[in-house]
Amino acid sequence: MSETPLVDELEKGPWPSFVKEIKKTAENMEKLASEGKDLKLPKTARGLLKLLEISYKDKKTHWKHGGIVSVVGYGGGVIGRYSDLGDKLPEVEHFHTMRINMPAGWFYSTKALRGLCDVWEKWGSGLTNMHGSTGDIIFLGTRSEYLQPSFEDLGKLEIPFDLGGSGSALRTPSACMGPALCEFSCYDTLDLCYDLTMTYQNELHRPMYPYKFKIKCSGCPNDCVASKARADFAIIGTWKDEIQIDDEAVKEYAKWMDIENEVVKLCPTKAISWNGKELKIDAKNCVRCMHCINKMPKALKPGKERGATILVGGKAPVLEGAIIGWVTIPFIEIRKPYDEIKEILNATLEWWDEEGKFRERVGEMIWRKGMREYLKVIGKSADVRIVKAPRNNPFMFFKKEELRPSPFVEELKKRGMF
Amino acid sequence: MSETPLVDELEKGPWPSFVKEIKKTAENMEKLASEGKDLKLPKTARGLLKLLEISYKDKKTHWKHGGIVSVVGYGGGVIGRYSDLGDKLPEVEHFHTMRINMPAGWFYSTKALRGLCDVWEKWGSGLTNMHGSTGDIIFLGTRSEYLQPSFEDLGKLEIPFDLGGSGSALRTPSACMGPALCEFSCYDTLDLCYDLTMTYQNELHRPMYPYKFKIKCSGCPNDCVASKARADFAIIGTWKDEIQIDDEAVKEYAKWMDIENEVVKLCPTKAISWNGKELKIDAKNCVRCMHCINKMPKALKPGKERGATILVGGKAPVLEGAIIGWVTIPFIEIRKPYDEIKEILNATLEWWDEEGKFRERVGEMIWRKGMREYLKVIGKSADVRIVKAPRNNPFMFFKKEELRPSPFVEELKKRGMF
Amino acid sequence: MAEVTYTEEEKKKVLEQLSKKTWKIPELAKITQLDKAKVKKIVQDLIDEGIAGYWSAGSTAYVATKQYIEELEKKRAQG
Amino acid sequence: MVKTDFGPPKYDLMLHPVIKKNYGKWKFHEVVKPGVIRRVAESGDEIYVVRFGSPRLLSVYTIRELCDIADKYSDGYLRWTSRNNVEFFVTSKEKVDALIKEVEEKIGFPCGGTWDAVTGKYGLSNIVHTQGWIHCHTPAIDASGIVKAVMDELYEYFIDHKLPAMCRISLACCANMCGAVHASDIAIVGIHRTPPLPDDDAIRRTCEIPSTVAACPTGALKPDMKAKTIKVDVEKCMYCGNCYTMCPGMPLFDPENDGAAIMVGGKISDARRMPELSKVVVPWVPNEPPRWPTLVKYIKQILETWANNARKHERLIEWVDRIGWERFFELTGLEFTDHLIDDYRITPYIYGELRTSTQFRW
Amino acid sequence: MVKTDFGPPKYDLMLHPVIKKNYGKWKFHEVVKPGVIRRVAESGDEIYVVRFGSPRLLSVYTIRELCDIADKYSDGYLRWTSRNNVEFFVTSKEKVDALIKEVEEKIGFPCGGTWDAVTGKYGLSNIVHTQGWIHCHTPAIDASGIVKAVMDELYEYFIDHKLPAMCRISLACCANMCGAVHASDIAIVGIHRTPPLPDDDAIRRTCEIPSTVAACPTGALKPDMKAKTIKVDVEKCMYCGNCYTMCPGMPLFDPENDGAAIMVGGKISDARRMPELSKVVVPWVPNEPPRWPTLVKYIKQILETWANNARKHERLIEWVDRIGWERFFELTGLEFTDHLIDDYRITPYIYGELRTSTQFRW
Ligand code: SRM
Ligand code: SRM
Ligand code: SRM
Ligand code: SRM
Ligand code: SF4
Ligand code: SF4
Ligand code: SF4
Ligand code: SF4
Ligand code: SF4
Ligand code: SF4
Ligand code: SF4
Ligand code: SF4
Repeated sequence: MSETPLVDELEKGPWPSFVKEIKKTAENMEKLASEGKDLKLPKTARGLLKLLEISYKDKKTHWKHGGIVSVVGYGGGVIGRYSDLGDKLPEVEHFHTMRINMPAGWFYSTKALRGLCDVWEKWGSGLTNMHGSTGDIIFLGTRSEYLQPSFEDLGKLEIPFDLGGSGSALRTPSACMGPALCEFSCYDTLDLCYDLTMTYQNELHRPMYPYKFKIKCSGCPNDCVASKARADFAIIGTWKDEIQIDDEAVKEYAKWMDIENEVVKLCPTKAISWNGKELKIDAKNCVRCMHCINKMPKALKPGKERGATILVGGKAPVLEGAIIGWVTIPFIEIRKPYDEIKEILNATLEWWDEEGKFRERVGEMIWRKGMREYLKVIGKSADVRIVKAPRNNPFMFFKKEELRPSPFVEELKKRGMF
Repeated sequence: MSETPLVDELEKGPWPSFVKEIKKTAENMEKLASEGKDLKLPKTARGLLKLLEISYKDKKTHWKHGGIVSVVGYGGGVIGRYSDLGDKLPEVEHFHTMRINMPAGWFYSTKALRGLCDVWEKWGSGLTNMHGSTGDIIFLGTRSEYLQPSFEDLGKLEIPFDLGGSGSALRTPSACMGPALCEFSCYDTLDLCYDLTMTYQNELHRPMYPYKFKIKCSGCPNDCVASKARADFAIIGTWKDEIQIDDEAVKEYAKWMDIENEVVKLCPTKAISWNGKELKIDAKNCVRCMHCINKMPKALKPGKERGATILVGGKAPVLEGAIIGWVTIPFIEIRKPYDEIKEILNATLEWWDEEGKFRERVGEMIWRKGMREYLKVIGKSADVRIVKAPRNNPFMFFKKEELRPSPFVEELKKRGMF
Repeated sequence: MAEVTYTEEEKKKVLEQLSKKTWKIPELAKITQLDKAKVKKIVQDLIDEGIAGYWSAGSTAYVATKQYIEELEKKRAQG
Repeated sequence: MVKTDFGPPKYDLMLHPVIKKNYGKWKFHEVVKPGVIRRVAESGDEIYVVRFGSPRLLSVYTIRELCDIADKYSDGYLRWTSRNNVEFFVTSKEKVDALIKEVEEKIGFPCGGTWDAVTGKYGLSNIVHTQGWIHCHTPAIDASGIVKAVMDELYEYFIDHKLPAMCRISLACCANMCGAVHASDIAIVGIHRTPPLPDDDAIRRTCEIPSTVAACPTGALKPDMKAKTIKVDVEKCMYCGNCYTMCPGMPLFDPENDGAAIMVGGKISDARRMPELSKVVVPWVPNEPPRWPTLVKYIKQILETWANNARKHERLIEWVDRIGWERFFELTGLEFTDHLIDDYRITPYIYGELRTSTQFRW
Repeated sequence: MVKTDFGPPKYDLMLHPVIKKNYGKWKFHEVVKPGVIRRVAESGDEIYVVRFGSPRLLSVYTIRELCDIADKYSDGYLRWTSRNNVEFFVTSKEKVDALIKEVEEKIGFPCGGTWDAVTGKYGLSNIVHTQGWIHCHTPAIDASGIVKAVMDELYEYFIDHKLPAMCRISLACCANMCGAVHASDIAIVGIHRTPPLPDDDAIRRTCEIPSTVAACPTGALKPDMKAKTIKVDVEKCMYCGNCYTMCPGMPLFDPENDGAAIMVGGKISDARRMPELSKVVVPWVPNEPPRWPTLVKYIKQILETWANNARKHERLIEWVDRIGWERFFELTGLEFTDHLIDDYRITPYIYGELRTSTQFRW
């Protein structure tokens, strides 16, 4: 009988099996090692399988807190992991992962990938995640002593790879495929993502912040990297002028598409209309939701005055509840060398670094301090587009400078209160 | 020149002038007093006018904090008021108001009103508010020593009047005209309001609670006494079955009304449809918003299975922000002698009295303690109609009793934690 | 509901406090270490006897002895 | 002993006989013209309810005059509405116009304040309001005077049905919001803008320091035990006046800096759209007695911009739902400033999740 | 010295030549069939993007096999999507089917995971998920195993376009929500249900007491200075595991009481409706390895109830917007319990007011 009967159940069924991946790795590595190939951890994949079987039996994890020093000079990019079954399963006593910064948009050449495989076959378990939730390439499972050599080997590849972020640092920025493949992209997501990643190498590798900080770049409001929900700083492509309409192409769609019910009726602001012949969009009412464009990609495309919206604060619920990013800059131009975006990022990071509490995400801090203060920090003025609706209470703060001169104010000054 | 040039400006214009009311009172009372009528405060109305003129000049109030003992045995119903210009304007040095509990629905006979006028002409300034925001008759302005005799005289009228609420007490309940005049009323608002007022006389007159507590009764979701926003405990008529349709009457409306645009398109759930001949309402989708009924009162009326929705917590923004009442009981039958409503009210009041903080409204307390606990207090189970949407975080509490037996739970018990 | 009873001693204890300042019932219960229902009853009886009284500026209410309240009122009227 | 706890007169003592007879058995109503509602009962009886505007602050002499008229036209019965209008009950159509004439001439109260959902033509009703400088100790603005000035300007909307939907205007003279402006289509609310200036003497004489300190929602107050007074952290103060309510020694009135904020978009009824809280759209307008011209101008501007742009039955917030707040500010010409972004962290925003409506399915 | 801070390879090093040539100049796309997207550039060039499902956890040996196939069909280039699917680029239509055959046969990854807004027919994509028992120290459930069990059951929806709208499924093995389940149409989230059992020894050895205490969002922890340990107020604990993240001495794993909550109705895109957070609809399902039948049944039931009732392009939350939560619970047969009423007071509900969308007017 199999040593791992529970886990084996997950080899069945049509969906690709991660158990098969682990077994395949174990078999290959055991075989290659026995053939004399220089593999440091040929038994680790098998060990993982056994450990997993025990977890499946016990219905709980068998991993303990990590804590690791990363590689020389870095403070992150590695998640340390030890097993509480180390004595029973020494192969997985250490099972650290490395986060490798992926290329923007997850575009690879086979050459690059083979390089990665070679390194991880040699120094690690041979198991990966393509990719982690933040976007990194995850190298699953190695021992402390192999972290440094893995890293060095990665740097020596023909197409070299560096570590991504972890801990209280800037995390690996990510981007949708954008202009590489998508006709909707309103700015060059890959280039901005790459440029920011390079600009903030120090912040990415040396965790000096109150907590994590994530940047994601989506080319349009469809938001294919889920930046609104998953990035402290989301840069989402948009435009300000009218949607571009190709009337001929509209007619083509009209031949078979129920434009009235599938486009017009679903427009959230009823900005679009169709009289059977002509499609019209009331630009003043269009909220750039993308629906009509998504429905008729051959006929409609974003306007010409393109840029991005910045949303700040998106995050998961720990501690103060989940936040979908808040609009802080409704429209900003995105132009190389991206100075304006960087200025805003720098101001944000500095402010948060200075005043953020331990484990306080930037969204939580904006909530604590007020959007008004954040706007001041980034040098932007209030815009109605920042709110769903104006405040519902009159508990406003007024600055001294906003007050009229009066004896009362004089008295406040005299008493040193103002 | 007039002594009160600023205030006089408010005699101009087409809208009825409160300044004229004050002047009229002053003139009448001065005259009657000079004719020997027994008026205790013939100069007070004039005094108010002068004080107001000074406020208009100074752009600030000239009233100071009150604080008053009310009448013998009561702890409320009076708002004490002193002027900071007492030396200059002794006529308004004291200017306390009395809150008189109005009849439900503000229905009066002239006999009752004349009785009220006689009392206030004798003991007070002769000025009233018909009515205060909570609904009371407000007798504006008297001196401390006349509170008790005014009260006693009110009680001796042929149609006697009692004081309303103030302070940390139950406040005067109010009701829309309901069945007295309105065909939409789903329960007898006047009777319930009267019955509750009588049941809680003690709570109304003797302020023993953490803060104020308001009850309002509206006969249908139109909510003509604004109970959702202004009552800690709002009782709003509604129904559960289908809207009753009179097809003939619909046809009459159809002759001139644009049913499609003014009714069908404005139904929030698109539950209503009109094919040019027949009006149909999909009862499963109707949310009883009243719009179609409001539009066609001759043709549509609420269903037959009638009752009320209870919303708890409505209040103004001090301290924790404004609250529109929260649904706590989506549907409850309203039947004399109103035992179920009273049980719920009692449970609510007891809980809040026991655990409420000083100046904490019941809505704020529900927010602090959780709706779950409140539901337990009133013995109701959770209903999806209580929420706009289910919770967006997984930070749920589970009771010990909900857990499965396990060694971990055993250990918690052993350690005295459970 | 069961009738609330109390001893003369308890009543005295409450009265003593009532002459010191204006009280909220829970506070009074705390300082006298008496049950809230009991305190309410004592206070209401004292009020009915004309010894104590309510005091309120409109929004919230307090209790104290009549004497204390009268003095407070005087102070307030004078500003 | 003096009679206590006898409560208000029972409602059924004071109902017009036709109302009493048809209690709970009304069939329908019909708005005959502004101010006049015809109500028909299942029995076939009918009654005309005739509504008049009132300044709310009434002299006992005026009330007696109203009674005289009620005796003459209304069988000795009358009522007030929840928005402080007066209503008479007339059983014969012929007497309606005479009644109106007599009230308008003798008392000067205009007939109107109704609306008619059936035809989709709405009048403006009275402004729910509060005490202001007439009676209260915490107002930042007057109440009656502003209401008078605004209603003079909007008079035509009261006496006629010229609005596309219901529009409720309210006023409260301070953030306590006794006028319940927190859920009105258009609302005026008095606000202070300066922190309290502790009057050490008054504090010592008349205040209980701990409960005053505790009353501050933002934690701006600290007891100064030594000096037996209270210290204010002005950075944290948002001028709500709670401390002043608790303690006369914490005055925060500054005639030059008190004034009104304007809120819009509140709604209470469940008709069509769920209820909504009002939102601040003008952070501050100065006090300009006796007629507050700037404030009046803003109110009229908001009302008319809405009235000219909204569709039938589209209340202010429904109009904004359709056109967006961007367009609201553009059309009204109001400025969106950072004051309008909510930063009151203490609010129980849980009502974002808890339903605030009777809109249900079964 | 070792090279550091050189960053990831620049994207343009690894773009397929046709992609590089037409970068930023794509004209339109067309979903040819499930898994196959034809992209046409302004230049007239075209490329077929072919998508395959993957278990995310990949062996280096599988990656090499994918490379072999990419070398053969895709000129040596490939990519992953943001939901862990693999994509190949084929320049001639003829090679598409051969590629699919080879991947399916050699690697066993199914072609699919696409959707087509143009025709309004949507496929189900991969489940974004996390580490679970494969790697993390705080999970309440496994990740990969549940994903496998669910995807086996929903396989037909991946390889075909049978859904009325986009439906994103995600999984996170604890409330940290690395899978970002807080904004997914359907989400599985691991939850603990027991408070931590302080291990005094471990606390003394490995923890900093003040920061552990401070990490508790509900204030359930107190330092026990004398005993140098931590005390838990179990009434306040909502089992989030924050304390355990900070300190290994605060374990809260109970195999019998850990399990999953199910959330629905999240949405990220701005298409049609503004984004929304997911809402809990099933408070707890037990851990049932290896195939979690109860959990799988719930997910399928929710997905299919939605799919059978929603209109074209109507995502789960849009469907609920239309039919109401009442009907959602009725149709899915799920029970609404008091656990589902929000009582997490710490949440910044200010986003009830702050816009969370790029929906604007200019
Ligand atoms: C590996 C990864 C999950 C995966 O399997 O993909 C992961 C794994 C962990 N996350 Fe995460 N997070 C991962 C993406 C995310 C995301 C998604 C994203 O970045 O788009 C989120 C939600 C977005 C956000 O940041 O809010 C996320 C929100 C968290 C949180 C909650 C943070 C919060 O403010 O709400 C924690 C808790 C913490 O930091 O203590 C956390 C903590 C952790 C830790 C470090 C556990 C801990 O408490 O120390 C996990 C280590 C697991 C392990 O053993 O490998 N992880 N984590 C993801 C990173 C891979 C990568 O680099 O590509
Ligand atoms: C007289 C009246 C205004 C009016 O001119 O109509 C009034 C007047 C006062 N209200 Fe009020 N409130 C009046 C109805 C309201 C309403 C409306 C309602 O009841 O429908 C509200 C909003 C609803 C609510 O209860 O939340 C209201 C919310 C407040 C608040 C804020 C309470 C809160 O929790 O947000 C305060 C502040 C306080 O209690 O300290 C307050 C406090 C006050 C005080 C007692 C001032 C104070 O802080 O001590 C005012 C005395 C004024 C005076 O000198 O006469 N008043 N107050 C209304 C009572 C008349 C009556 O009995 O009919
Ligand atoms: C008399 C009064 C009740 C009372 O007991 O005093 C009353 C009476 C009627 N209301 Fe009302 N409402 C009265 C205050 C209210 C209030 C409360 C308030 O304004 O503070 C509301 C809620 C306001 C809000 O939502 O902000 C209110 C929201 C409605 C609605 C909902 C309209 C909407 O579109 O949202 C209707 C339906 C309608 O328009 O027919 C309504 C309908 C009616 C009807 C047609 C009911 C009926 O069948 O008779 C009554 C005649 C109205 C008319 O003038 O044509 N009544 N009505 C109140 C008159 C106040 C006044 O003098 O203006
Ligand atoms: C490849 C990918 C981007 C990438 O850089 O990797 C991508 C690609 C496309 N997305 Fe996306 N989206 C991708 C993740 C997402 C995500 C993020 C996620 O799921 O975590 C979202 C947001 C999800 C959400 O709202 O919860 C996303 C929301 C959309 C939408 C909005 C759909 C809606 O109705 O809300 C569209 C519009 C549409 O359907 O045409 C869209 C449209 C598209 C188009 C049609 C854009 C284009 O012109 O090519 C792409 C082809 C989709 C197809 O399969 O037919 N993409 N798309 C991602 C594929 C993930 C996968 O393997 O399934
Ligand atoms: S976010 Fe927009 S630009 Fe980017 S891939 Fe998605 S649809 Fe294309
Ligand atoms: S992008 Fe959206 S809002 Fe604009 S016209 Fe198209 S469907 Fe309407
Ligand atoms: S709340 Fe309903 S029942 Fe009461 S008066 Fe208004 S419309 Fe009539
Ligand atoms: S009451 Fe409202 S929801 Fe019901 S059918 Fe009429 S308009 Fe629609
Ligand atoms: S709103 Fe403020 S100032 Fe006006 S009456 Fe009420 S408490 Fe007094
Ligand atoms: S005015 Fe309000 S915020 Fe300012 S100190 Fe007083 S209570 Fe605090
Ligand atoms: S969701 Fe929780 S358990 Fe899963 S990987 Fe993230 S931190 Fe670990
Ligand atoms: S599990 Fe969470 S709530 Fe419970 S004690 Fe730990 S940190 Fe606090």
